[in-house]
Amino acid sequence: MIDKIVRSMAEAMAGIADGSTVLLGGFGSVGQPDALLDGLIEQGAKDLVVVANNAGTGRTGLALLMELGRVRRIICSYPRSSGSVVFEELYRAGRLELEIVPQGTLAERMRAAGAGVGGFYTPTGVGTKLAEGKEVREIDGRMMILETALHGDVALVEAWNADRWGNLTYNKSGRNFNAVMATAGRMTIVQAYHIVPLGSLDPEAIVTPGIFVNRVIHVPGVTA
Amino acid sequence: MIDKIVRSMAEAMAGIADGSTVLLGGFGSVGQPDALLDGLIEQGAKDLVVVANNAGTGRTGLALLMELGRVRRIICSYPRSSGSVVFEELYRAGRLELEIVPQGTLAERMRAAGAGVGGFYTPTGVGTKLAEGKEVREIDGRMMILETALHGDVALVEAWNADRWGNLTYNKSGRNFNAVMATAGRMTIVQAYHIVPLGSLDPEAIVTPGIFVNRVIHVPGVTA
Amino acid sequence: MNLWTRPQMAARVAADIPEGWYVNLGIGIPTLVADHVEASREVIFHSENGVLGMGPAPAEGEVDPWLINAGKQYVTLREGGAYVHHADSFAMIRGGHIDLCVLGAFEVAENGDIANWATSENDTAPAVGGAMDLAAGAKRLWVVMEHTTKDGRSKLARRCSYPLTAVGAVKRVFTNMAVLDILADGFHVVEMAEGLTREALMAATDAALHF
Amino acid sequence: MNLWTRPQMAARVAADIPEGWYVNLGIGIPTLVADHVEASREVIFHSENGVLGMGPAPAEGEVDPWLINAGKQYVTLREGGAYVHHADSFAMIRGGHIDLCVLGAFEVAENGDIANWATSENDTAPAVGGAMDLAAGAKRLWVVMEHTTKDGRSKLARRCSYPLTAVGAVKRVFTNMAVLDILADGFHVVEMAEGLTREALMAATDAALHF
Repeated sequence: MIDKIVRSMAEAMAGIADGSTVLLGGFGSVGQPDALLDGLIEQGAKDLVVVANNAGTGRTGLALLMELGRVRRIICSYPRSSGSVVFEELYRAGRLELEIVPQGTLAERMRAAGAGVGGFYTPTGVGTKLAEGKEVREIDGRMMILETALHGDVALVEAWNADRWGNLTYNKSGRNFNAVMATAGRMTIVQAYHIVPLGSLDPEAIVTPGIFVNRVIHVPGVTA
Repeated sequence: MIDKIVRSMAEAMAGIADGSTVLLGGFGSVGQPDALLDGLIEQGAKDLVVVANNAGTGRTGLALLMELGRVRRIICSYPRSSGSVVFEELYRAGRLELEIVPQGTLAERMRAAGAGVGGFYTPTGVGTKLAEGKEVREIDGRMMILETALHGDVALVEAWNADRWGNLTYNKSGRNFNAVMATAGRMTIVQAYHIVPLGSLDPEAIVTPGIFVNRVIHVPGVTA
Repeated sequence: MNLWTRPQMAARVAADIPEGWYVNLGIGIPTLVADHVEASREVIFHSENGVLGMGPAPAEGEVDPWLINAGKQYVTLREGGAYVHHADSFAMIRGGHIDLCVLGAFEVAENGDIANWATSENDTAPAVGGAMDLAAGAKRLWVVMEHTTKDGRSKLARRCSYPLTAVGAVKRVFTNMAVLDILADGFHVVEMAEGLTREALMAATDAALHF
Repeated sequence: MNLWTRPQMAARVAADIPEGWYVNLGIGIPTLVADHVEASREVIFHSENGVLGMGPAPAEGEVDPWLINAGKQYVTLREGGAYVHHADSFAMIRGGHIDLCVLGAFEVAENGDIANWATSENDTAPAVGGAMDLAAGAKRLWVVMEHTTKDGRSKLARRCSYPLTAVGAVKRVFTNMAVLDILADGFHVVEMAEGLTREALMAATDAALHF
């Protein structure tokens, strides 16, 4: 019997190595896998490359992971926000590498990784400083730059419903990067609000089929 | 009020020009937009490039369109099947151009068109005769070939449920190429088994949001 | 002379949006545009974080914490709306399916260049978000912004001085002074705030104007 | 000497598939493999046309015409199955998420090359389907096929003579005579049909064999 549900956070985090690239779902506070982030902080892996849309706020979660000196590099579209104090301190002090990627290119690079595409041409960013050093070519009369697939060693994902095969659904705008990152992680770890029996999810409405998921941990959370 | 539902086949087919590239959904007999194909035959556009997984069987639908001399070129992954008599006659007689594309590359090329990707690198086909003349490069230690986006002037799609905004769901394996082609057509025309009131489709389970759809015609069909 | 207020600017943008368009609104004044489109006129709003068919802010007590827009504000979903993931959401943008994107900007140049994400070449920790995708991908890009900076410098320019968001992308600009189209030969004034003179507009604009 | 029958070959393949793998089965003998995996042992079958978690053929009278596999046969969906569209389905294949693909072939070479889609360089109207995607994309490619053609020619070869489907992709071959792994130095015999001699196997094989 396939059972991807793990019973402890230690089990969920087992094997995440130093130097891993970690894809971190969520957009703003919606869909952030907070429990998994706490688990990763506890687990101890360091020298991490984190891929996330934002660079954390306050002094918990991703911000805490950074403050603990465990993040070498962050790849994101929008690091700066009102509460991104830790990021700004570290970045200014030169203790954090930053790679800014347009949000759609970020999503597409991970989609490419999940879909076996090595690289792709996009008009996004052409003529801007984010295109510096990138190959440019004209396709169909339009200038485009080459962007490459962005794989994660680990993807941390928050889902709404999950079954023991790892099939997932999300809740409203909580789907965001989660469903994309789930496909791009070599090891995809999910925290789910609800564990449901196999067969109870509508096969027409499963957003992330279990093939993309390695481990699921039940995190009921306060919002239900 | 947005209302993409058209009342007649003539309205559904209006404006399809000679020389158009027509994306044709379906896989085998499942999900084929048969009524739209009949409409296209009636409508009269010629010199067409047809993109479909298969090259038609028997002497109706796509096979009839080809037999009438209206198709200049077909782009598909699997033209040959037990009933593909018209295709084989025309192809042998040199009256039909054929471009064979691996099935996944075919889907990905249309997905690229729908997503604004101009071209992408894939390992599929490397070292085979389908890679002849294509740019090859090594990415991440793997040889890949460059494939380009495949746009349709028109996409003909079969769906299960549709509302007046053009939101679509499909039925089981009828989703196949339909949901991909819907994104890649400059004009996406849908035949739907059921027209449902706006708001009755679950926003978590809409497969093709109406943004990709231009016209919907109600074709109840015999299977319900 | 009555320069347009921010709500008036937003209303002016809204007046130019036909029913049936798919529209993405940036943060700031652009977000206000939605308030000026009556629900009976069906304009479908898109948010980068996977919300298509976004409705207005929820009534008090009816906030769903799972439903935000790209500006991280609580929103609602209209009947007919759909949720998608980030790659599909940006496929809508990058694939040219969004009829219109309205953004704010630091500068817009007469060649359609837009600068709206970083204010200097050495900005510490710049943040681009979805601006480059939207500017390069939407069918049309309009900008709504104050005509000048707080210290009076024109935000319309011959060439942008700040790092670009996209090249040659802007088609129309709405400011507190005027509405301007960008054509091959530069800014064309479509409309001016009541009582504003051509001379005053020219004086406030660091680029040639066609009337 | 008892050469393996097609069902025996399929059963032999099935015996090598661990529970929990995601598996795509090609047309022909590969399709038979599913019949030899008990439902209690959860192996998840994938079909290119967007079916993940495919079950066996439906009972008579319970055919759903909307549910077919890539071979256009009626199938069922298991509990836990999901439907996806073609691009997502091939993302599973091309993105390396399918643990195993089992294909038939015209030829397999000792360097792992496979030819299974066209029988000559000038094939009129060749048809590739998803074979190239599967061969290049799956984590593992196994081939199940007769050891020789009807006229006795070896289908295992030093180099393929027919147009290739993929380069260096095959890891294991199951024939009616033997099970062979393909390693850096060529074919390694893992198992032979009962009573078959090494000499007979070598005589039937147009490539070097390691025992």
